Amino acid sequence: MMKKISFQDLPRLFREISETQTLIAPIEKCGQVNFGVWTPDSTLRLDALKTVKSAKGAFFPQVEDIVHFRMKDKTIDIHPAEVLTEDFVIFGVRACDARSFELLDRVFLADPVDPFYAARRKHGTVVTLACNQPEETCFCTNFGIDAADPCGDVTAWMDRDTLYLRANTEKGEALISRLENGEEAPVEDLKKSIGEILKKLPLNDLNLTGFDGDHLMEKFNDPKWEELARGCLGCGTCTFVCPTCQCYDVRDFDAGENGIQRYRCWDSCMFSDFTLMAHGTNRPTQTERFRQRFMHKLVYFPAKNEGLYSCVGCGRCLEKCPQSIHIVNVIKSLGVKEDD
Amino acid sequence: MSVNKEWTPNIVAFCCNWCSYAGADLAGSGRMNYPANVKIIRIPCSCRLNPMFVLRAFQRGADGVILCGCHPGDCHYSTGNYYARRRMTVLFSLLDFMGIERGRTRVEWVSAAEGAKFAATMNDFVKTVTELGENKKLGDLRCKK
Amino acid sequence: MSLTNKVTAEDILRISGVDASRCMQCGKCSGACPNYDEMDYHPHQFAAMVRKGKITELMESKALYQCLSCFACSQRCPRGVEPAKLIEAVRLSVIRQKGKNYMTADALPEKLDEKIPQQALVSAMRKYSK
Amino acid sequence: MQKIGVFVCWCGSNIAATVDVKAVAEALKDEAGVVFSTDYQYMCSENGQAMIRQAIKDYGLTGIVVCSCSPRMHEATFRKTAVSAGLNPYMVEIANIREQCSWIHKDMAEGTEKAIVLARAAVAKLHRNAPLTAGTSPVTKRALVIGGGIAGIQTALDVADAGFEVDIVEKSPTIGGRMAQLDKTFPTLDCSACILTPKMVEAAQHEKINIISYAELESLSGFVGNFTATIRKKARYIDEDKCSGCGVCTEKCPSRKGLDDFNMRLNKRGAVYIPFAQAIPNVAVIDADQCIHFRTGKCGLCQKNCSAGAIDFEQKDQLIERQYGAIVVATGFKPIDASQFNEYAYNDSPDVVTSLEFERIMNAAGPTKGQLVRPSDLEHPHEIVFIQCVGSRCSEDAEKGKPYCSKICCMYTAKHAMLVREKYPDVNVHVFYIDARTPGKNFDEFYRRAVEQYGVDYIKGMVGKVSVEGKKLHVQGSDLLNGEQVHINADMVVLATAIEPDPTARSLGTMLTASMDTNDFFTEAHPKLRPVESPTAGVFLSGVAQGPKDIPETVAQAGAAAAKVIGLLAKNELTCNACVAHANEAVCNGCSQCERVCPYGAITYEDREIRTPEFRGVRRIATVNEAVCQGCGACTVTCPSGAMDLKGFTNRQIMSEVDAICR
Amino acid sequence: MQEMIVNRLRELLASGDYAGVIGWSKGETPFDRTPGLFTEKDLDRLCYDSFCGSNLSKYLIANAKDKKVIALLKPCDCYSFNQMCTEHRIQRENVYVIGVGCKGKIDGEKIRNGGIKGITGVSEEGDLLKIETLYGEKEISRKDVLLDKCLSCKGKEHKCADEVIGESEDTSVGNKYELVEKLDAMTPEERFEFWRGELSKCIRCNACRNACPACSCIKCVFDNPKSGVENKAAADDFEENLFHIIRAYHVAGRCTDCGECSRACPQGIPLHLLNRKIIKDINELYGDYQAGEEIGQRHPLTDFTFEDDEPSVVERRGGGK
Repeated sequence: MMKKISFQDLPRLFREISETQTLIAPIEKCGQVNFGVWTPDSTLRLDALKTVKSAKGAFFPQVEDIVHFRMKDKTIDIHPAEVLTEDFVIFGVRACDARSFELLDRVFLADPVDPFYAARRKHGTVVTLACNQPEETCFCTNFGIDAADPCGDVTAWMDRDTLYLRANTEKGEALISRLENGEEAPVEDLKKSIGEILKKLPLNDLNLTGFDGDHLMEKFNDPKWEELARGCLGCGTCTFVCPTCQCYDVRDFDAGENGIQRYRCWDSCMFSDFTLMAHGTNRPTQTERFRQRFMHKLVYFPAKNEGLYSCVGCGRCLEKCPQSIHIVNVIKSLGVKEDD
Repeated sequence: MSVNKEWTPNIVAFCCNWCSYAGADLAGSGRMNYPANVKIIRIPCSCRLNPMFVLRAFQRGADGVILCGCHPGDCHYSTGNYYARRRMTVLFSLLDFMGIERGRTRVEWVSAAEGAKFAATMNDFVKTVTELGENKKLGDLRCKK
Repeated sequence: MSLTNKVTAEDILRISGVDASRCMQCGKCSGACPNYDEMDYHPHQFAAMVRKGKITELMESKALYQCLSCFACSQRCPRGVEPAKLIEAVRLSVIRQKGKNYMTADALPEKLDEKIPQQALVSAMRKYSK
Repeated sequence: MQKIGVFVCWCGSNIAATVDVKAVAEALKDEAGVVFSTDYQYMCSENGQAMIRQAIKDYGLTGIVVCSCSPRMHEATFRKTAVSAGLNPYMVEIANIREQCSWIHKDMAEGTEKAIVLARAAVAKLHRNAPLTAGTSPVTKRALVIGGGIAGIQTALDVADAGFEVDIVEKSPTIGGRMAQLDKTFPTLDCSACILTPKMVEAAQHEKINIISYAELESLSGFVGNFTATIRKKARYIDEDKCSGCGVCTEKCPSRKGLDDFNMRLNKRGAVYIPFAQAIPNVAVIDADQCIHFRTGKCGLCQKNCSAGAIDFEQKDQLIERQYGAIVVATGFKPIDASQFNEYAYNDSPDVVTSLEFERIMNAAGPTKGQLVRPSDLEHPHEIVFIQCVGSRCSEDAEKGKPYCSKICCMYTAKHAMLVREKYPDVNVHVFYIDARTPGKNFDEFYRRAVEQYGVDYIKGMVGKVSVEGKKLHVQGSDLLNGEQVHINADMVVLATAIEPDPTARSLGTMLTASMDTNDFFTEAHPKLRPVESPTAGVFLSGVAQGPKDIPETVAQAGAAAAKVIGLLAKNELTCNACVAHANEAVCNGCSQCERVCPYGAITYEDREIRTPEFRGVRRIATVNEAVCQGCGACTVTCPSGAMDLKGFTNRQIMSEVDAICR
Repeated sequence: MQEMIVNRLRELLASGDYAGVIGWSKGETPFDRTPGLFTEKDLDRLCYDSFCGSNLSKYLIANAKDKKVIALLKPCDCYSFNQMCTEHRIQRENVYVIGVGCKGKIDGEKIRNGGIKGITGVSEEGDLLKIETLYGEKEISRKDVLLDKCLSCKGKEHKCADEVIGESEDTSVGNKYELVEKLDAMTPEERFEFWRGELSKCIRCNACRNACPACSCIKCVFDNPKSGVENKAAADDFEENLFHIIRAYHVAGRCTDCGECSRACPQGIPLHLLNRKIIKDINELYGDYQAGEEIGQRHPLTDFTFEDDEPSVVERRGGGK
């Protein structure tokens, strides 16, 4: 059942939600839009197509405590961190980010289940938002994502001054059931106009043929990696803005009297100390690290997940890489050429 | 041991081995009083003070950091304190630029003969930092008691 | 002569910019002085007496007006004391006392001496008469 | 993981009165790594040390923390204790709970709490300590003495007598220096040449001494025990080995325009000359600027007349490179230029002379054969005025002159006055002085003899002006004691000019990285306790190069410097400072920033083969010369990658202390 | 200009003396300019135009190690190049520097932030940019979308070029310390809030550091587990401050003010202001100094004079309240 709410009334709805649970939404801070906890003072930016960081942080935060140790005399107290027990809502997730949650589920909810991630997924309600104005860097269509009708517990559409919402799950239903009923027609119109634009996106027709487990060694040994990676600075921008990157590192912080805090934090396969072991690193050059990232997204992951690519075409890496090196370059360079 | 008492600042004093550490010793031999919350770390020369140590101290709960070294011209290594002087000037200015209270950092030249100056400097620095209150801007929440 | 204001060594230091305590009493100033014999106090004594605060004696001395301000003493002084400036400072202290007129045109002829430069007399008149 | 023992000292009641030492020892027991903790009345006592040794053995301690007085007091003691129990001396940390705790706090609770924190900081640091071994470097058993005056000669003789090779580098054609120019010496009035020349000969004949005359230090590298010097031996155009010093060439030389430096340029000499009769080496030298052969290509009379065939117009400067273990600076002095003091008419009359010129005039081997005559007309003078402190004791900001007392002038002036009066009782001698400074054995007696026995007219006061009046010099000065101005019509005026370091000292100081004061005297390592050492290790100071002094003092200091040199050369190797900087080659960028701030030039770079998991190949790496590094740490902070660290005070050690103190 | 450059490169590469050219190629979107090493056969991919804003000097560390290469450097990039030569990170003799003319580079981000979305093509017509988008054509003045670093342009001179191709223009506008001064004039509380706001956006992607030509350490202290301060993510506000303070301090005296840190930052943090504050301090306290002006300079923090100000000068000088 379609529901609706005018933009004018949106703050009221947000206030209501935030009274009982944490509400996460795209918020502008110091000129940049990122998902953050909404408060009545926040600058809500539902119009922003791409937050700098993806929405994955709501379920897989950049830094997260996992356990605490404390020396007492000469014994050690161990306190595992508590998993989330409170509900929250993440509002305004775009289709690409929404798909990324499914990809992350395959990692974190597979055995052994990650309790922290699982708890967040259980308590989180995802409200997605259709993309009225997709951009030239968007290429989600290649991965079967419909930016006109994203998934999630609730799907929302912005039309002039009204937000239309449709619950897709019980969690979603519970969130919006009290809203006024809305019409289907404007939404259908929106879907149609978005669909038109989506068809015109310049990066629509990426040829992903050959990016699969069968061609693993062929891709791995492709001589083009070196030149592709030459400009790579080895920073973690692409991985940290990426909705599907899921690597993390586990670190300890010695807080003196307060004991030792063990936490996990996002890691990047672009970093020189990624999977660093006692003997050193197994990917000593940036080319190898670079190859790892794309082999994972385009070959290893689909090989293990029924052909599902670990990329949702959000295009953040296209916009944010300081040297304009990204997955589209890789797909085009290593992939099958149209005229082949 | 620490019974409920009013807040006092935690001060880290880096002292060069040749002048200021000896100056602090002289303050001790002269039984000159300065607050117990000043704790001295011995470094070979004021030029050994890495800005990292200053920030580390603030992170771990220091409310003020002071560097004491030989008077310019008297450095045991002849030039160390000249480098320290520039380094600390640039660092302090940067901290100030980031909004950290100016009074929390200080450099003072104390010779081995200046026990009284050492004690007076510490008393004054503790007073300044006490007025500034707790270091909230550069602390690490994880290290707070 | 009665002085209306007490002049101290600090006043002289302030006026002259000369630190008399730097004097080591070598006497080179007095050795260089061309009018030594006419003076009751000699350049090196100015330095010594200013240091001791005996300004009143100097202010009442004849030497103040015997000094030619030729600056030989200042030029020779190895320690930068510049006695000529000290003497000048004492002189100025006298002038700054109120109500005194030290030199009149009537007194001029008896002071005339072929060895004294005309210019010295002119500047003396300018300074010491009202 | 370290096994740490903590030893809390009471220091009688010095610590125990304001610090609950038992509570400290008890609290430290809970620290990670601490396996033993105790307290004792006097840890530094033999019993206390025995307790530490026992605990090291019983508990297999890997390191100890002593909570006691300042490490400046007993760190060395406890390090020795640790060594005797088999521990590395650098596995000892001292928590200063006396000077920096018990003595400054009155409240027991406060003092105890602070003592615990200080002890914890020491434990935290100790966890990061590593055993350190001081490196060693070999010692080249040869000394270089720069300057062949009495200071250099004496140092060389003393060092050579101890059995070490010594090279004397002398910039003029002969050794002997200023002392060779003197007539008599105070206060004994014995003949300067008579006591100096035997020493010169002794040096020349000493099998361990090698005199390199007419030579200067060109460059120097290396460090204590291992200096490499390049010495430029200037071409003297005479083959030293062939020349017999017969002097025929000097007589035959037709050029007579050169001024005789040895005689203070009071007379002329030939273009080929031997500085003085007892010169060592007794070899001629050709002054190329004066020599007709060098100017016109003709003449060559000397060559024709030299039976030894020693004249070599083709001779070139020669560079000698040699290793030394120690360097002694004995560059001496020169009198300041008197021409800047024209109030004494130095520029206007040849009869106004400096004391050193007067010395030559009085010398039997001098230009007047020891006859006291006026330089202008060679007539016998009747009135002589001596002026003291010419250019000495001037204020720091004076346009001319030196701020210091030149120390020797009072005495040599008394000597001159006395000599004149003794030889020529008809001559009236007046001395203008500011203060007569005569501290020294038999010095004041000497001065009094001049006044009382020889009737020298001492006038307290200074000369204001000397003017030339006909053949006379009109001296106008003040007599401060009598309160009068004095006018003397003198025949001669002698200026006791200040002495200043030899002009070559400044550049030498730079070459040796030996520090100097604003007057260009070399600075001693400590003004009281290390007066003959330069702060630069391996460089020693002898004679006036360090500050004004007379002959006996110079000889004494020369001997002291020699003793220091012998002490150094007697070692086969030097133990270096153990707390030195070290560059971690795995992360060194080779960026040269550390090199720029090192005050000792201890850091050099080398292309080194690196094998890390990330990198294999050759990289530019900083290398610290451990024999030179003094451990200041300037390099460690300038290193952005943290490759440069200081042993004993590593980044992590200091940060551990910070953590412990702040926690 | 691109044609002139490519023709000249063809000549140079034909000599066989050089392993390639460090330059840019065009990418997928209209703004993408990717650095690469180009050999004779792929010179046609090389591109030099108004979007080549990135500073390529740092690539010479890795790419001119044991071979000779040609580098295309803009006037501002030359300072970084010289500084790295000073620090022996680049062997000067291994690089043939072609100074390429620069009249200011365009910031794609600024065009997007100006509300122009779905950009599919950009063309330059004099001072005007014509922009094709999915939603129609737009126009924007070139001056309005220059990279921030171009607004504090250091001039048109190439300080290290072996030869220069093309004209340059000084695009500096106004006082480059304007923002620093504005911050200086605030109260410490305001300054603290400003930096907290900005730095709280930091995601520790290290783009600033890795793009920075002064941050050329083989291993950064923050990546080195043995340094005791290694840190992968800011788990506390302090660590955000620490990273950026120490980074600014480590490049103090060496930073040429090339602006790559701010250009690279995905969160738009004005990191260059920290460096610029230090530069301003150094200039005012120790005399004007431009890092990278020439090879072999001794930077002010590895130097001193006896008369330097005491650190307490910080309390007296500058604005602030």
